[in-house]
Formats: sequence, structure tokens, C-alpha cells
Amino acid sequence: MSEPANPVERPIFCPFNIIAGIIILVGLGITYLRFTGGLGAVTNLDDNNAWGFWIGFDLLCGVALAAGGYTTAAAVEVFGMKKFHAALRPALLTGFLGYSMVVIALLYDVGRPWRLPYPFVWSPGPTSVLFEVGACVMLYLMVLFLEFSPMALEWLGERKLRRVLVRLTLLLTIFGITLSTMHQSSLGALFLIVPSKLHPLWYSSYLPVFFFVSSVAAGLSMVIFESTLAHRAFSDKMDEEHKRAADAVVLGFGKAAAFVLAVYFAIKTFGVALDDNWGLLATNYGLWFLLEMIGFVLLPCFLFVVGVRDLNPTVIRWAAFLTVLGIVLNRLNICLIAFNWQLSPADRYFPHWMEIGLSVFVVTLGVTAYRFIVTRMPVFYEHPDFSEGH
Amino acid sequence: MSEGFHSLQEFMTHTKGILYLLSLGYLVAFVLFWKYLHDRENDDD
Amino acid sequence: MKKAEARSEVEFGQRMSIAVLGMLLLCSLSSSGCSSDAVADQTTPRADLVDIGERLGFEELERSTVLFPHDLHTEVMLERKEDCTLCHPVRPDGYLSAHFQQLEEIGDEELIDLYHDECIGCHEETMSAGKAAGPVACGECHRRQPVYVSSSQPFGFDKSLHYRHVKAADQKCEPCHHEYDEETERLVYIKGKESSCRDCHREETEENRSAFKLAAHEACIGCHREPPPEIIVEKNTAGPQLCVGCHDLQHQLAIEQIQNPPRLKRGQEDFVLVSASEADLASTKLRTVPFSHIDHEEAADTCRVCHHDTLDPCTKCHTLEGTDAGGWVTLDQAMHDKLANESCVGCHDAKKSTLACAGCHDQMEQGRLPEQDCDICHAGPLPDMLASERSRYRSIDDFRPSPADIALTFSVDEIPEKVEIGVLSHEYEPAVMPHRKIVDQLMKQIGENGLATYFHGSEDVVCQGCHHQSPIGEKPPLCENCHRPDSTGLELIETGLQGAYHRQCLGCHKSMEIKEPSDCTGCHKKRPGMVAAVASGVAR
Amino acid sequence: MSISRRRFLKSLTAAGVAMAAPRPAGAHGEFAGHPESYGVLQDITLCIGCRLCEKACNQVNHLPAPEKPFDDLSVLEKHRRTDAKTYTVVNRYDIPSYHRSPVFNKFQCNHCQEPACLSSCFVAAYTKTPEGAVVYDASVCVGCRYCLVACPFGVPTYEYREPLEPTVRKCTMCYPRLLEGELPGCVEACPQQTMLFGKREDLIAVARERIRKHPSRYVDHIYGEHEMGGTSWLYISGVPFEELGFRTDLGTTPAPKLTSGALAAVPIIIGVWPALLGGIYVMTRTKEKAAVRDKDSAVRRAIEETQAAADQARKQAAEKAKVEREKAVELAVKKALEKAAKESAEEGS
Repeated sequence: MSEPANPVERPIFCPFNIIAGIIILVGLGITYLRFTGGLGAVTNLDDNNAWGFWIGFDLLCGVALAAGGYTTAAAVEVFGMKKFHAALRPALLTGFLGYSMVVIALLYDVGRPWRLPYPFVWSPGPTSVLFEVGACVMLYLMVLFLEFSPMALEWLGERKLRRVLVRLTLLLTIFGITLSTMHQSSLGALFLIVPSKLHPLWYSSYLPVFFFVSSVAAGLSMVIFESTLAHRAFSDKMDEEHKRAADAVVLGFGKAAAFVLAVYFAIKTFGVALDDNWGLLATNYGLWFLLEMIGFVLLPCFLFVVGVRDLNPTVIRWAAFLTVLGIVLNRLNICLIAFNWQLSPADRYFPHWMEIGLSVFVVTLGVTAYRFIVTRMPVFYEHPDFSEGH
Repeated sequence: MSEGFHSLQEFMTHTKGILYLLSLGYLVAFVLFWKYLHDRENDDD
Repeated sequence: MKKAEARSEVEFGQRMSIAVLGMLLLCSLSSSGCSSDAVADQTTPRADLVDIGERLGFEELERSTVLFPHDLHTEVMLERKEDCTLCHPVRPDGYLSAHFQQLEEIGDEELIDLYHDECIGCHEETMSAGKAAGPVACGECHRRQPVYVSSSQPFGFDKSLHYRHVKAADQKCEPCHHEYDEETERLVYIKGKESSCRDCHREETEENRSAFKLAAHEACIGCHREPPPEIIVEKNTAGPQLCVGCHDLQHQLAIEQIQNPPRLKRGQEDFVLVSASEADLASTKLRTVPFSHIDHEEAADTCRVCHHDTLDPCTKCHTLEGTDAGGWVTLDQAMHDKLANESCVGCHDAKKSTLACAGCHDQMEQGRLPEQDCDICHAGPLPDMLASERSRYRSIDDFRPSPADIALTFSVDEIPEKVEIGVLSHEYEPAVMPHRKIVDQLMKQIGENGLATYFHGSEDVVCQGCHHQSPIGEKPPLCENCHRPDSTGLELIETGLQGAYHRQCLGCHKSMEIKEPSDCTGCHKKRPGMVAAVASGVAR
Repeated sequence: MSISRRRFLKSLTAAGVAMAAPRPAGAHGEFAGHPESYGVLQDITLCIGCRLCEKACNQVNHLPAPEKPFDDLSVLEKHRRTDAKTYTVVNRYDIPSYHRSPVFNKFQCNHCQEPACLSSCFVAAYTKTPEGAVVYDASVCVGCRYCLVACPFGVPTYEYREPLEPTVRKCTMCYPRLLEGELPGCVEACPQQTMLFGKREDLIAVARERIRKHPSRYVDHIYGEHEMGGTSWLYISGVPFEELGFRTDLGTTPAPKLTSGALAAVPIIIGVWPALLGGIYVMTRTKEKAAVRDKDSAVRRAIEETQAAADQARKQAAEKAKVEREKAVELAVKKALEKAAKESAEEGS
């Protein structure tokens, strides 16, 4: 239970730092261009395609992949599966950093970022789905911060404040899950208003439910995926109990993910049936839709099932990675590829390299912060003088 | 509440606005009600 | 652990194979979907295509229909010095049967075998003889992506062509017109009963009356091929025998048109007082309508324009209450339906869209029947006086207003030579309109048109083209009296002054397809340095 | 912290009274829009493509000068759309089958009765004015561009090149001019007066009358009467609308209704989720406690049993030992007696 014996001293100029440094420099350059030349200087956005890669990837995919926070918290705190307790803190950390990355990316995409609080303080537009998404993301960011702060306080040794926050965890978890359900589903509801621009195979009145169920699958897979990377990179930071629990977490979450993916595939089929889009499956977009559904929903579900039945964590880890890719593909499909499908190819949108560059910059910021926190704060191990359990 | 609404937009702005306020109030009330129910239970929380 | 691991390996292998198979099946399924998108679209237009599937009247076809290029085969046949009888057997009455290798109707099965044996057989023969031949594989005839597209145009037998045939047949009608004699079950010719082919030969073959399509081809091509003795034909200028001869657009335009061919005498009167049928006459109150049959024959292309079903008088089918034979269309509907080409009002209304008339009439309400105009048509004697007064009227001229009454009330020089429209000029110089030239042009065109002179009543009506609300014969008011410069319409009047000027002038030019002027400076020159009227700023 | 029962009941009654207030008119039925709202009827058959409307719009709104002058009609060769510097454009459509081709059509904001831009804006930067114009307020706009996404006609445009103060730009039906009783710039400038400005009901009546008067000139459909819940800018045309770049597949459902279902679910989730999760938590906790208690009791019982078994074993052992001792004593006594008897017999003999 104690701190690991000898934390490996990390040299400053190890390859990770160098690459991260370059990306951050490029990112800062893009930031300068963004706030001097306006959105047009840095993106391929135009009046036909108002939302591009930043909304499609950083926001939609970022929020979906940061769902690990509420899914793990639900499993451990509310459903009482204490055996996954080891995965709770890393998941909460990933969630918190994920949402911070989302908000940072939002600051770049929105025309006047300093006006972001306007809808809640100045002139609310309650009929807008974005109002609901904005409110929930802001509140959930606070909840995640409060759930993350015990780790920081343990590192800082603030005993009294930590005890108050620990007593609040249950309340925060329940409030967090409620908020997550709302904004994960509302991100899908954003596209309900444009049946004329989103391809009928992807547009459905079930969109909010699709987004929520797929976010649960994303959360579970992200926890598995993130634990794989963490064990490879920071195993020296992990105590014995955490390592031992890793496989249990992977199997448990793998089973849950298999179940959720199967449910997701079923309700997507209901979605196709609801609007009788069977004929569209024979078109080119239909082929792309089938690729997404079979290749990135059924296949990972199948791999999860195989991994769970054979107690083989590596298959589950690969399935989780495939599911994460599937979620990214689904979100990009809805926001970029199947959106404005009725326009001529000349008017269609393709991300500018600086858009992708900036997204990589934001992700690198997140990873660096993750590395900074994980190597200092008691994320993978229990702090010796706070080990009286949560 | 008395004046008529000329468009669905006005009607929804009105109703959704009240709904948000009500749900905010509900959340606070829920926590208080939870405590009100559980403060007499003897075993340690 | 060894055995368990081995088992899981096997199980894992099985599962993976199922997954891969599933993916392959999926790809093949969707790829078939893809190939259907690629369309070979170099289809060559042909006027001689016979759609065999439709021609044989099969309800639904197992494979796509065959488009048979008829002229292609006729040319090949001519090269080989063969004769049409190779495919079309001769009927007892000497005509070539329009059917293929059969004299009377045979069952569907036999038909299919007949076509397959004959066509494929002939193609194989020519192929074995080393010459180029048609397709033998199923897919090459029953094509999903047709190689040919039909550019066949319907062919109409108008007055000019009819007259050429009458001249060729030396004023005799026997060669084409016939009646079916029930007793002798033979075709006989009855003088004075000639009528349009379509009056008897309908869309579908009835018991002793072949469909119009078959009858027309058999009669026309049969005659063009071997003209009967009584037809004098110089150096075989008989009509075309190939499909393209009649059904190709270029060929149709190349047919020699005879201007106003002499009248076709079939015992029709020159002038009629149109009224309800004898039975209904007593119960009608409105005046009868003087109708110049002779003028209408000149104006109409064929008799079928009005006699769209039979050459009998309209009142036979269109009675006051309507009859089943008349499709329950009552007499007044038949005469006044403004959207039907057969009705008087409808046909007159359609004439208003010809270039000469469209200038004014396009602006006006379509098919409007102002109450006070009824007496223009209903000018004949009252129904109860009809019997006695019928003999008094010989022709339409008895009702046509004398040139004096309809003469222009203004003297020509009273009509302004030029009109300068400058009341709105701001960015542009005033526009100068060649008023007299326009009026003269319009009056010339109206004068040449019998319909126009009759219905316009007086020549003053020409002013109504632009001065459309001023009383006829009075000095027309200025446009801005009604169309106010600052209004954009919606009050009583549909548009303000600027709109009125532009709509009227540009509208008329466009309707009469007068190309110039092509831009604003064509009518009024631009005033240098002027900013558009709409200059007042709007807060950003 | 206990809320006295009386105060709790009092607050309930107060809430009840508020709910019973009279229901607003047209609460759930169709909405007829502002009675006096204006609109424009655009007669596409009259437009001659002279672009004077674009020129007027540019001047009236003080928009920057375009690259090509307004009387240069070569721009009509390519299909154009509005952008941040142009609120309206005229496009040419060559339709061979139509005898009066080419046809010109002017595109600008349609000022919907139920605007998608207003419904989607989370700072309510748009207002559907009683006069009918849909106007935009840059002072609250955050620049999220959801209105550009939501508008089915693709009307709002954005100043992508403006780094710090980007605003959305679109036709405002010349709202400031309307307030001064003037006509929109394009309506006033059009030589053909193709566009009729007036109350929306009157425009619909005029449009129907025109179609009735000239059945062969117009397609019998007023575009904008019902599309997306109805627009204030109405069109009548001589050519089917889809050939002029209009979208005829938009349906008649107004934009706010599309998202109202999803938004309605939000309060339900807020209402149900905490209770549900709280319940599950309590269930798992009590199960845990019960499990713990069962474990403890099971442990306790196990201990007692073992003790009982041990006591019993000890008791039995003790009895057995006693019995053996008694037997041994008897044996000893018996032996002693025999010995004594033997001795007495020896003495006796």
C-alpha cells in the first residue's frame, strides 16, 4: 500500500518531451494566427460548413471519449462495484482533462470566447439545445474538478478540505451522471434541427439516445484503452493492488462494453427501421454506414465477447481501441462526412492542416498535464497517510 | 401568463425558461429532502 | 491449462472465420449495389425503334424489353434484294399484315417462340454466311441499359398532306376511306360518309376494327409500296416506306407544305347557326351563335381539332345535361371550357399566345369571359325564331361589323408620334417610345387576323393593349393617373408606376420575342454621375 | 434541519395556485404569427436579372463595394450565394424546356415565421419582430455559428476573417427603414417591381389571385406559405421551384418543434436520474450493509457454534472421564474386595 520504492527519475529531454515541445510551439503559432487572422485564416470553414474539425473532433469526440469519468464513477460509487475502485481515479482524471481539452478547443472555435458565460448570465436562449449542452458541460466541468481535487489535495496535504470533498463524492457522482446523461444526449439533439442537411441514415429522432448509449460504450472502452497506455508508460507509479486489479477492470469493463455495444447496434437498427431507410443501405453512403455499423460496432462487440469468454485481456484491449476509433468515426460522420451530403463536392468541407494541428496541440496539452499529474499525485497508488479508504 | 403567444418560438421560450428554473429548484429541494429523510437514521452514514 | 488453451484457440479460429465471412458477404452485397450506379449512357437516338414488349402487349416482362431498329433491318433486306414479305405475310385483301410472320392473333407462348426462333435463326444464318449480323445472346437484345433511345415523333395527317393525297388519287376518296358492312363483312366505300381514321380505329383493336396504329401502318405503307392502279404516281414519288420517313423530325419538316390547300368538300355547310340539338332547342333561351365553318377550316390544321371524336355535330354527344357518349360534358362546358383545345373559348384562348397576339394578351387574365362580351358570339337569332330566320343569314359576313363601324375613332395623326416617359427619370434620361410605329405595327397584325378583327370589335381596342383600363374610344389617361410613382402596389392597383412601365414594355417585348433592346440603356440613356434613387442609409 | 410540516404544506399550496393560472391562448395548437406582420411576395416570372436590387441592398446597408460592379451581368454565369459582404444575390437558371428561359431568382433571408436561427441561438441573438423581419443582435452573439448550421436555407453568413469582433451578417428586411415607414431597399429599387411588400395575408391573397388569373404562366404553388412552418418572403414562379435551387423537401414542421421533443426530456432526466441513482445507491449500500451484517452474524454464529461444539465436546469428555474414573474405582474396589476375600480365605484355611 505504500508509495513505490524508487520512482524512476525522468530526464527532461526524453523523446516525449521533445515531440510535445514541437507540437506546443506549432500550436502556439496557430493560436497567434487564429486570434490575429480570425477563423478564416486557420480553417477551411465557410458559410456552408460552419462547424468543422474542431467541433467534430475536439468537441463531439472529446466529450464522448471523456465519458469514462461518469461511467466508472457510476460503476464504483453508485452500483457499488468496489473491485473496480482502482480504475476510478485514473478515469476521473481522464474525464477532467478530457473536458478541459474540450473547453480549450471551444475557446478557439467560438468567435468571441469571452462571451461564453453570456447565455447563462446575460441573455438566455432556452429553446436552443446548445443552451442545455453549454450549461451541462460547464456544470459537469466543475463537478469533475471537485471529484479530481481530492487527489490534488492529498498531494498538497490539505487534510481538512479533502475530508469535506470526500464526503461529497456520492452527491457529486450522482449529479455528474445526471449532467452527463443530459449533455451526451443533447450533443446528438444538436443535429435534430437539420433533417435537410444530415443524411437520413444518420439523422433520426433517436439521435440523443444513440449519442448517450454510444458515449457509455466510449467511456468504458476509453477506460480500458487508457489503462493499457498507463500500464505501459507509468507502471512504476502503480502500487501492487492497482496492478493486480488491472486485469479485473479490463474484464469487467469489457463485458459491460460488449453489452452496451450490442444494445447500441440494436437501437441503431431500430433507427433505420423507424424511417424505413433500408433502401438507402444500397447506396454509397449506405456502404459507408454499414462499414461504421459492422466494422466499428459489431466487430468490436464480437471481439469483446471473445475476449470476455476466453478471459483474454489483450483481445479486450484491442476491442476497446477499435471502439474508440468507432466512436470517433461516428461523431465525424455525423458532423462532417454525412453532414451537408446534399451539397456538390465543390462546396464540401475538408479540414485545414492547421485545424488538425491545433487539435493535436490541445490533445498534447492534455497528455502533458496527465503526465504531470500522474507522476506526482496519488492516482495509481494510495497516499500512505490517506489510506483509511474512501 | 395571460397574453397569447404568437409563435411556437415564444411559447417554447416561455415554457422552457420556467422548466429550467423549476428543475434547478427541484435539484436543491431533492438534496434537502434526501437529508430530511436520512438525518434520523442512527447508523453512521 | 494446455487443453483449455487449445480449445479456446479453435473456438477463436471459428469465430474469426465467421466474422471474415460476414464481412465478405457484406462487401459482395454492396458491390452489386455499386455496379448498378455505373450507367453506360452513349445511347444513339433512332426514329425507327419498335418496342416489341409493349407492341405485343405483355403485361409485365421477365426481362427488359427489346428495342427493334426496324429501318436497319429494312436496309439489310433491300441490300439482299429481299422483299417485305420476308417478315410481313400478305393478307387476303392484298395488304401487308403489320404483324410479324402471322396473319391472325396467336397465343403469348407461341409468340415468344416465334420471335425467338425467327430473329435468332436469321441472325445465326447471316453470321454463318460470314456477314455482320444482329445479336444472339439474350442480354444483347434484352438490354438493361438501352443502346438506342427513341427519337420518334408522332405523325399527323394535316390538310396540306391530305390535299396532296387527294390530288394523287385524282379527287377520289375510295382508296383510303371505307365503312364496314355488317352483312357482307367487307369494307365498302360510301360517298359522303368519309371521316377521320381515328373515328373508328381506336387505341386498341376491337372485334372487327384494328387498332389505329396497325390500320394506319398497313394502309399507308401498303399503298406507298404498291399503289393501287387508280392512283397516278409519277416516277414513284409515293410516300415514304421507312419509319424515319414519317417519324423523324427532320424528315417531317422536309415534307412539302402546300399553303392554304383547296377546301376539302364533304358536304359540310359553309356557315352554321350553332344551337342546341332539336330536342333541347325549346329549353334554351340564349341567342344562337353564327359560326363560319369555312373560316375555321382554314384556321384549323385538321378536322379533328374540333371533331375530336366523330364528324357528327357537337350537339349529338354534348347535350344540355350531357351524355355518356359525350363523357358527361354538357354543351356549355364543351363550348366554354377555357383549358380544353376542342372548345371554342379554349381554342381562341390558345390562339392568344401566338407571337403576334402574346404581347398584349399575356398580360391579361387568361380565358376571361367578361359578361358584356357574350353577344359577340351569341349574335344569331333567338332559338324560337331560328326556324324562321335561319334562311336570312348566308355567311358570317352578315354579322361581321362593317369596316366603317370598327374604324379607328381617332385620325391617324391624333395618335402621338413619340411619347417621352420622363416622370420618373432620375438615374436615367427620359425614355422615348416610338408610339405611332408600335400602334401601326399592331394594327397591321390585327388586320391580317380574322379572329382578331371579329372579336376586337373596333380598331380602338388596340389601345387596350397598354391603356388597359381606359374606356374604348376615349383619349386614354396617363399611366401615372392610376399607377402612382411612390407606390409599389398592393392597394387596388397591382404595381407602382415604375413597375407598370417596365412590366408592360419588357413583358410585351419578351412575349413577342423582340430581342432588342438588350439592356437598360437601350430604352433610356444613363444620366452621368447620378446615384440610384434608393440612397438613404440604413444603420448597420 | 427539519422543515416544519406546516410550512412545507403552505409552500405546496402556493405552487398549486401558480399552476392554475389561465392557459395562454394557442398553447398547443398552431400559431398564426403576429397579426400585423409584413412580408414580401417575389414574382419570379417578372425578374429580368438586372441586379439593381443587389446594388440597392449594398448601398442601403453600407456594405463594402463588390469586386465586380453591379451592372456587370457576367457574374450570373456562376451560381453565387450570399456572404458577409452581400445580403442578397440574383442567380440565372437556364431551363431549355421553359419557353421564357433563362429565369432569374433572387436569394436572401426568408424571414421565417418560426426561425431556425432564433430557435437554435443559445443567447437569443435573433428576434422575430412584430413587423415580420428576423433581426440579429451582435451585442450578445458569442460567434458559435449554430445558426449557420440550423438554417435550412443557408442564409446566415459569418465574418470568418474578423479576428476579435466577428458577427453574423444577413438580410434584415431593411428593418430600420421599415420602422421609418420606408420600403426595403431591394423592393424599392426593382424596376419591374417584382417584389410586393405588404401584410403576409394580403400577399398570399394577391399570389393566389395572380395564379388564378394566369394558370398557364404560374406553377400553382406559393413557396413559403407552409415551408418550415411558413416564411414571410413568399415566391411564385413559372417554373417548378426545385429547378430554381429551392429546396422542396424541407417539409412543413417548424424548426423549434424539431428540437422541442429532446429538450422536453431534459427536465425528466433531471427529475428521475437523481432519485433513480440515489435509490440504486441506497439499495447497494443496504445490500452491502446487510452483506456486512450477514457476514458479521454469520461469523458470530460460526463462533458460537464452534464454542458450543467445543463446550459439548468438553462436557462429553468430562462425563466420559467421570465414568471411566468410576469404573476404575469400582474395579479397584472389586480387586480390593477379592484380595480381601482371598486373604480371609487363606486365613480361613
